[in-house]
Amino acid sequence: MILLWYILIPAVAAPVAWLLGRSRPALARWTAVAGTTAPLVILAGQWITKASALQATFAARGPGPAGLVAGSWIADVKATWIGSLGISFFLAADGLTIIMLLLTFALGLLAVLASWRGITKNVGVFHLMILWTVAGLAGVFLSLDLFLFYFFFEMMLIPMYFLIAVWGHEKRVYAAIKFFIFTQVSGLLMLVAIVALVVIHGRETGVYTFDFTQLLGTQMAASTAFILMLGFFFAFAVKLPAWPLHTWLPDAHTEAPTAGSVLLAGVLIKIGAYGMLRFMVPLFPDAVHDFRTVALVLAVIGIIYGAVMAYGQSDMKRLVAYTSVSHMGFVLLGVFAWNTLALQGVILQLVCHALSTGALFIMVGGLQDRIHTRDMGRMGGLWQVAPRMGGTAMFFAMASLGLPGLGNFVAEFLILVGVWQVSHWAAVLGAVGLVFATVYALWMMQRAFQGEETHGWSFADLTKREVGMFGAMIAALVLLGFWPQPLITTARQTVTGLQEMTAASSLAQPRPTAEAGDPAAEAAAAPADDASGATSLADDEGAQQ
Amino acid sequence: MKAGDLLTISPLIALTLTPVVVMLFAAFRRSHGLALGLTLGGLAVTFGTLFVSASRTARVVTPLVTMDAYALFFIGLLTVATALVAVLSWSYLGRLRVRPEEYYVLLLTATLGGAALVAATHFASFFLGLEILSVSLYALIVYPVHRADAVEAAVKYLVLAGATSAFLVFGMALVYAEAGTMSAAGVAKLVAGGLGSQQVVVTVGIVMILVGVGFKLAVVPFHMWTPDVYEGAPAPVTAYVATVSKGAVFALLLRFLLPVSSDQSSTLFLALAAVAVASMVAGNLLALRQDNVKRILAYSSIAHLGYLLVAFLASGERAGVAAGFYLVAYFATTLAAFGVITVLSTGDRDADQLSDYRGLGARRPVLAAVFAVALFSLAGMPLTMGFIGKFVIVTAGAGSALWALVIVLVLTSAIGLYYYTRLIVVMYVRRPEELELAGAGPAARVAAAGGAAGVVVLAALTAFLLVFGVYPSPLLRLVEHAVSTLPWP
Amino acid sequence: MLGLLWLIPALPAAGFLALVLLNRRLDRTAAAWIGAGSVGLSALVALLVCGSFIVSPPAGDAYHQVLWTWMDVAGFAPNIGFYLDAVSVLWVLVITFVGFLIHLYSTEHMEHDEGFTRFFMYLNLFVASMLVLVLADNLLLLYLGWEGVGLCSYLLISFWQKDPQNVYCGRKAFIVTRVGDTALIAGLFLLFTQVHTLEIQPMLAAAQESFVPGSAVAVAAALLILGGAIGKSAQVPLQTWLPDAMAGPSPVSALIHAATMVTAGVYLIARTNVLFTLAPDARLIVAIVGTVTLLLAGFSALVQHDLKRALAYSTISQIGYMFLALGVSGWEAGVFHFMTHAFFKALLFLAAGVIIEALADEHDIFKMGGLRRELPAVFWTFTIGAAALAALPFVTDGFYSKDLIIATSLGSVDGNLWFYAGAIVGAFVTTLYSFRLVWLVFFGERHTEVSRRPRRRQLVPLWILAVLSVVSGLIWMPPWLAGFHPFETFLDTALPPIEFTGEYAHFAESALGALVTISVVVVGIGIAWLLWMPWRRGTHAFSESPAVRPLAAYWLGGWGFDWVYERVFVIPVKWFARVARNDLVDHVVDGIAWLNVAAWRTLSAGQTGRLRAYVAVAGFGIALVLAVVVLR
Amino acid sequence: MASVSLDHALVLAAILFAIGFAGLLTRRNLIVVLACIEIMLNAGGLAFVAAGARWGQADGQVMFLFVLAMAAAEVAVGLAIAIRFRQSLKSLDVDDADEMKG
Amino acid sequence: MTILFTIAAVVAVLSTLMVVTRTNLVHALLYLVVSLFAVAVVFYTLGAPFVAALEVIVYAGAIMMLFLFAVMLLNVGADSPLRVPRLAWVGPGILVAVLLAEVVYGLTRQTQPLAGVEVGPQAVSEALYGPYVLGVELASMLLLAALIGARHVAARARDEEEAAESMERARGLSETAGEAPGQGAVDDPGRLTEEGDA
Repeated sequence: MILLWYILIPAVAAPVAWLLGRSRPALARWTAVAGTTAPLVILAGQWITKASALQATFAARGPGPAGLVAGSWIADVKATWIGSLGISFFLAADGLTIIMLLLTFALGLLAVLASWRGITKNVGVFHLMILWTVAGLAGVFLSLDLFLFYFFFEMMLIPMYFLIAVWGHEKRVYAAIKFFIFTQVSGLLMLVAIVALVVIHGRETGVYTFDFTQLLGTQMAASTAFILMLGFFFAFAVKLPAWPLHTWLPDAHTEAPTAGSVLLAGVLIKIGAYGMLRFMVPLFPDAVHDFRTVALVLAVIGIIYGAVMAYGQSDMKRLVAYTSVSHMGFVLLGVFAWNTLALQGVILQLVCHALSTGALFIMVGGLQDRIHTRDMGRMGGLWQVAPRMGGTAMFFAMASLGLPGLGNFVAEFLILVGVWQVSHWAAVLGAVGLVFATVYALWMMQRAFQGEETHGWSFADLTKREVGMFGAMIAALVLLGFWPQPLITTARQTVTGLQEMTAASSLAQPRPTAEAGDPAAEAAAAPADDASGATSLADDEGAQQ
Repeated sequence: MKAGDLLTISPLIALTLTPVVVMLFAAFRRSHGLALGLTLGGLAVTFGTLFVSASRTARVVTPLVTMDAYALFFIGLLTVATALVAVLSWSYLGRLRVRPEEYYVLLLTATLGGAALVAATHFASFFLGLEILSVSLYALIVYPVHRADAVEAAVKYLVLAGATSAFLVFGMALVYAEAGTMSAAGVAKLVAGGLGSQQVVVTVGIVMILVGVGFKLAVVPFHMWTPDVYEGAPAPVTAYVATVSKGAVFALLLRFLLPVSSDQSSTLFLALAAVAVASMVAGNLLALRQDNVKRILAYSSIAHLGYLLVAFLASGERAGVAAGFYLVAYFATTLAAFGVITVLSTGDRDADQLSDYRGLGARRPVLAAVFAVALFSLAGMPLTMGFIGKFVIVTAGAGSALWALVIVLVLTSAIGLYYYTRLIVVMYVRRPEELELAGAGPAARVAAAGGAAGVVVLAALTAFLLVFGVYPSPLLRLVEHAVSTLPWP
Repeated sequence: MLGLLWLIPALPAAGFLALVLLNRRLDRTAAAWIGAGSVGLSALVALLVCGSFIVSPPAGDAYHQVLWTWMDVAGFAPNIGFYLDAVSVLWVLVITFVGFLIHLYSTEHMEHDEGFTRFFMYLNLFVASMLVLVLADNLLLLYLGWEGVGLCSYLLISFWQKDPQNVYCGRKAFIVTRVGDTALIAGLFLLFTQVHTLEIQPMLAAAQESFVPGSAVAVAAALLILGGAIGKSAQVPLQTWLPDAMAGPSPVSALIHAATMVTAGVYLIARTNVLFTLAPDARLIVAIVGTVTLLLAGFSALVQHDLKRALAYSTISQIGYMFLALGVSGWEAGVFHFMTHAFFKALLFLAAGVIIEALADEHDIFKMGGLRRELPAVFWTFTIGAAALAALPFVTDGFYSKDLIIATSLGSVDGNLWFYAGAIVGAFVTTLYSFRLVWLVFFGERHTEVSRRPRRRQLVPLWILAVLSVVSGLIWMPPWLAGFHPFETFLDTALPPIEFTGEYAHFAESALGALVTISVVVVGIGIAWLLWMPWRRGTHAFSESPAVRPLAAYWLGGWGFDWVYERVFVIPVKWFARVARNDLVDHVVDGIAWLNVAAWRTLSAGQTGRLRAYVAVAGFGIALVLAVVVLR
Repeated sequence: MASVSLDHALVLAAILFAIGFAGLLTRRNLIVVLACIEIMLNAGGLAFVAAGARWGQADGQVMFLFVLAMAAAEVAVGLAIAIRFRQSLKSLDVDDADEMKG
Repeated sequence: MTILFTIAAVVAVLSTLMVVTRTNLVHALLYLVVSLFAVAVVFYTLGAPFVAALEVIVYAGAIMMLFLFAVMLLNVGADSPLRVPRLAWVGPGILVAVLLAEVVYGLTRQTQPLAGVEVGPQAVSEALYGPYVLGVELASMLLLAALIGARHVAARARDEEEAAESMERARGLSETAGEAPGQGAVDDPGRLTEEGDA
């Protein structure tokens, strides 16, 4: 039942924050802090108690109804919601969900802390929107019923729309509407795909249900599977953002308030990756296999295009936004490589990117609060004015260009090693992307912090609160850089479970690399882990949790 | 017609007596409160009689009318909607410079027309129901006689309604001439039997009937009147036109032309599909950069009828449920939206300019919230009934593989997002201080006292939208029960 | 004693952390003590550990210490662990010892710089990263150190970040080295996919069995590793960043761009020599790169005006020698030259630092001159360094190591005449430009006044390095001179010995071969004396003459590499960034939006408001449907 | 013979209907427009009576009665509105009523 | 009987055409009456005498009277009082004459109706009060709605608007004729006839 708390606590805290906010704004902030830390504490508790379950070697079991396919679900809640349409209120959590929830609540807390001073206008409603988004996010990561997933996927749009539209900066209305339409259209296409899947499954087995575990493994013609996969891919590619569908991100991030940008960059765009991992690939493994080359091309373009565009920006926040496009290109690479290394890399990248980009956004937000501009042309030489801010900015710039010793590098290395086993050119171009990352990171540092201080800025260096936040994030990134094992073990069962789900499809076999003269050894190097070829998927004997 | 039948058609009787009673009382003592009280009382009695009629087994009463669960459900829906409109109109009429009593009488006769339509299984009751509804609406639209745009709207509505009724009559005559039957079952058999080439006359007849229906539903070729009438007519009447008038006619269409959805290659199906697509596209596009709020809602209602047609064209009981549920959602949302406009309107001008809504979030937070929820429901956003409605239609559409229609629905509803959010932006995003700077337009001053009843109704509607947006099962079961009585193939 | 191995990199890292956390509250002396102290302690521990390693070598001549498993992802389980063998002992000793001397020097040299603490912070981080690089037991940890030193070189080059030009040079260095690192990381992917581990020793063993010598995979792996080495060690084609790196303070140039970081490439190739033995054509390419670089850099050094840039080009040239040695599988010769080069090049840079500081930041050697009497100590140490650089026979360490390389280039199994000729010409040019610096800076009339005298903490490192530049060569005497080569035996425990089995092997090993190189050096010094002492004005006029001037300018600019890279890489990227600033794809999206608005405009024009138009539209609709019904 | 003439009746109704619709499209005077609507309704009624005659049932005539009632109602309200139209727009020209457009 | 039908049909078509084409409103209405008579005759030929009679009584009688009243009220006919030039009667006169001849011929000949069977008023009333009784009720409500609607629209708006007008008129009249304000009979044809209610 704990899973329900993760959604309820922020959902309940939201109106409370609003009501309290009407009388005294400070109360709203503290409710928001409580609304995000409480579930974080519970989650940490659950993570520790369930650590043994996560550690155990993977065995195709899991609680929940018999139909629950191979997976490492450690807890689940299931109740019928709209019986006549086969929709159930089905929440389940496994290693991946725990990590994503940790991210959601941590960044929610950071978002609230980051806008402690920044937001002065109707503070109550602001924190209502933040908590509502956090509740929506928790719902997305927990739900295992496709309709419930879609419900939370769309429900989050409204608060984020208001966050950008009301508290944003100059072009906020344009950015808000663009974000709203982009996500909504792609969401609707996914809805059509979900419904089509349910109908096909219903026609085949007579059971009309939206329960993901039962929809898994629906047999259908390859072409239909491809189209449905495209429906899902379109929605997640917009959210990710993948290359051609990314144009909403720079606008939304630049115009959103700091808290909005942190939530957007930190967690919202992770839903794209999470959706692909959890739903898209397991549901249509063969279609994903056929679509792999195109996806890799898009990813690589995304990486390089994002980096070059970042280099070209004069608005600092827009630069950081484009870096997200570039980093998420790696995630797309990893998802479509679909071997254990790449997947672990992807999960790690989601966490590290959230931390590094979140920090950069808080930094830029803080800077904007101080000098009321984001245009790097008017900055320059800020290191002299605020050395501590300069140092922290340098650290996070290094994180974003993937300096070894920090989490981002480990994630990107794992992804690229995984991708190498699938296609050499993609891995190499991905690595080249790292060079471009260096270009924009250092360019940002030069334009904003180094060089001669010509504009006569003088403002206070980082406050204690900011130092605390950045310190925590720096510690997290360094820890992930040198000892990412806790995260890897937490996600291990999920990754193996995902591989298990697609074991029967063509996705599992490594693509025979086309390089001539490859010794026979290549074929022997089967997918890194020797997952037992458990062909039968539904074998669950786990009693109802 | 046996005595027992009277009980079966008791709702119609109640609806007939109520306007007469209101009229008689108005003749003796003209008091606005009394008129409203009687109207609401009458409607309550009607609602009560629904259960009496439901308990009766004998369904068919004279070949004209069948009081089955389907009819009773929709009569209930119409009655509730009329009651809401009546309450909303109460404060509105107080501010108009005309006698309010006739308004309620006409409202009740219109509802009677709607009820007759819904229960009609014969051309006669179909035609008479439609005409009672239309005639009552003529007068309602031009109720504030001193307003030039009301007169203009009424003229347009009258002439077009007259013309299309003529088409309707001629169509019915043709069908009767060829088929010899005027009952819904007969027509359904004809449509199911495939309007082959040899029965061209019947097909032409049915198409001409569809002209009459199409006009009332305001689907594309016949949609031109909608924006002008919505803008010209007083806000509560517009609400009434948008909900009861369209809802009743759609319920009738579902009953009469049910089997059209079974054969997807027939001409009629293709024609209706084309109309649906055209309505969705034109409806959404026309509203894109519109500055008049009532015209935006007019165009959006055209689009929503397009969505409903998709549900109608999908086959199977699931589609019926989808259409039924979407109708209820559409009723609640439109009533809420127009309710807000009504409450904000003044005596001499309806609050349909964008400037009336600038910064409403700050000035009237409750009304702004109601309008926002209504707009989100129109856009089909989660937490609102609109979302479940749109979802159910997509499921029905996908169920009978109407992929093209579903994709058009999805893409056009995306266009819809733009102008719905545009309104919300106007309400919330302009910071109040910007308002003072820009010198707010003659924002409609709201008559404080009268608005209270309206706001209560709006709050109830919003709650309805949200509750059934999150947990729609009970309503879905009710609609399923209602729709099950239709002769599904 | 060996158990303390992890302390060596840990101490400077601790120093770095201390400086970062206590940054505000430290005054200069405290910062100096922490900065220099940590490296000094590390040097002491290194001495102890390496001493015990040399005295009583552990089993298998290697000591492997694992701290913790870095990550364990389905079979890919690199750990944070250190591996000490002969090669890394040498590197550790050089890094810590030379590093300490430079730290000592910096406490004095950077006295008046307001970023004092920040300077030592970066230096400590650099030493820590370099130590991690050389001690790493797996390639991934090596890569961590590899990038760490890259970062520190960027931070230190752009240390005086007020001047955007310095920051530009720092960025250029980091990006160019990053290009090389991409090749290295691709190599890592290939190796891991082939042999399923990145731990160096097991990887090399597995490669030995599974790779077919000369096969595509072997060559690819070796070349990718070479790519990384080229980037870091500033070899052709990625050498353009090193001359610009001189924008950093002199101790930085001494430590990073002379002694340690630039030789990381040499260490990497030496460490993974098995891969190169498996790929003969890769070795050939290494040798070619070495030769080309040593010639190209040598000639550029000959025409430099800036003292530090001349030394930078000479560094590139000397590392070219090391690559040549490695290319002809003279692994030990390359390593030996690394050690000797570290001493005399650090000495030269530190001396240059003192000279520049003395002449109030005057870099142009033609404006110096006549400092012999003003800065005698610097004169003697600089000249010893220059002599070692030029490989003055018998008295300098450069002679022993460079001659060994020249001999190997001819006599070893892969050696051939071309490499030998290149080496000889390179030696000659090296002698020219090293003694050119000596004559121009210390002899002739004085142009600028000496404003600051070097203090004691600057001179002590100079003298120590000068002594080392003389003495360190003796540990590996050529066979024709004396049988004393303990250094070679020590290295044989980790690297394959040099086999003089080429066709000219006998001549190369013999005293006659050595005589040739010695005569080249002596003649070189003579010519240098002639050119820049008596005929100084004549040489100057000759180099200014219209025929020679373009060639000199071409060499000055580093053979036009910069010009080419600017055109091929930098400008297109800048152009694309400027052109596509607001996102090409955005225009597509705006296009769709415009389409919608256009459709709205046409449709709403259709709403004329006139009743008869409405009836007409309805009529048209009915007519259309009826036509379809009737005709179908 | 009987059915043939009945078809004629339907044809006649159709012609009258067409003329009424044409009038609706062309004439600008509101009163004439209302008259045209009456013509169309009358044609519909005629069609109904003809159909009723064919089947020999009274249904046709009953329907005509209802159409008659509807026509009367329509005219009554129509003319009242026409008067209001004249009063507010000072003319009976239907095309003047184009305040609301776009 | 078919001849009768065709002649009536021709007359109907002709008169309807004239309705649509006449510019003068009153002429158009006259032709409309003729067209209705023609349709009535057609009904008779079709064997529906009851409906034919109704057509004449209700359609021609009542509805056309409404039209003429409206025309008179709106004073639209070529701004001359309701006199119709003599020539205008010729057209409709001829057509009506033809119709009259037909009716007389039809009645005297006792010919068979076109469709063979004649559905008299008795059958119609049986149907009307049999299955269609609900229809009748609904029709009555239809007329009620129309009644109230028309009354509301046509009646004077009760608010102060006309009070202001009467004030104005009073001032106007007192200047010209010195009569007591407020009781002058409304003679402006454009004004509505009925006196505003209480």
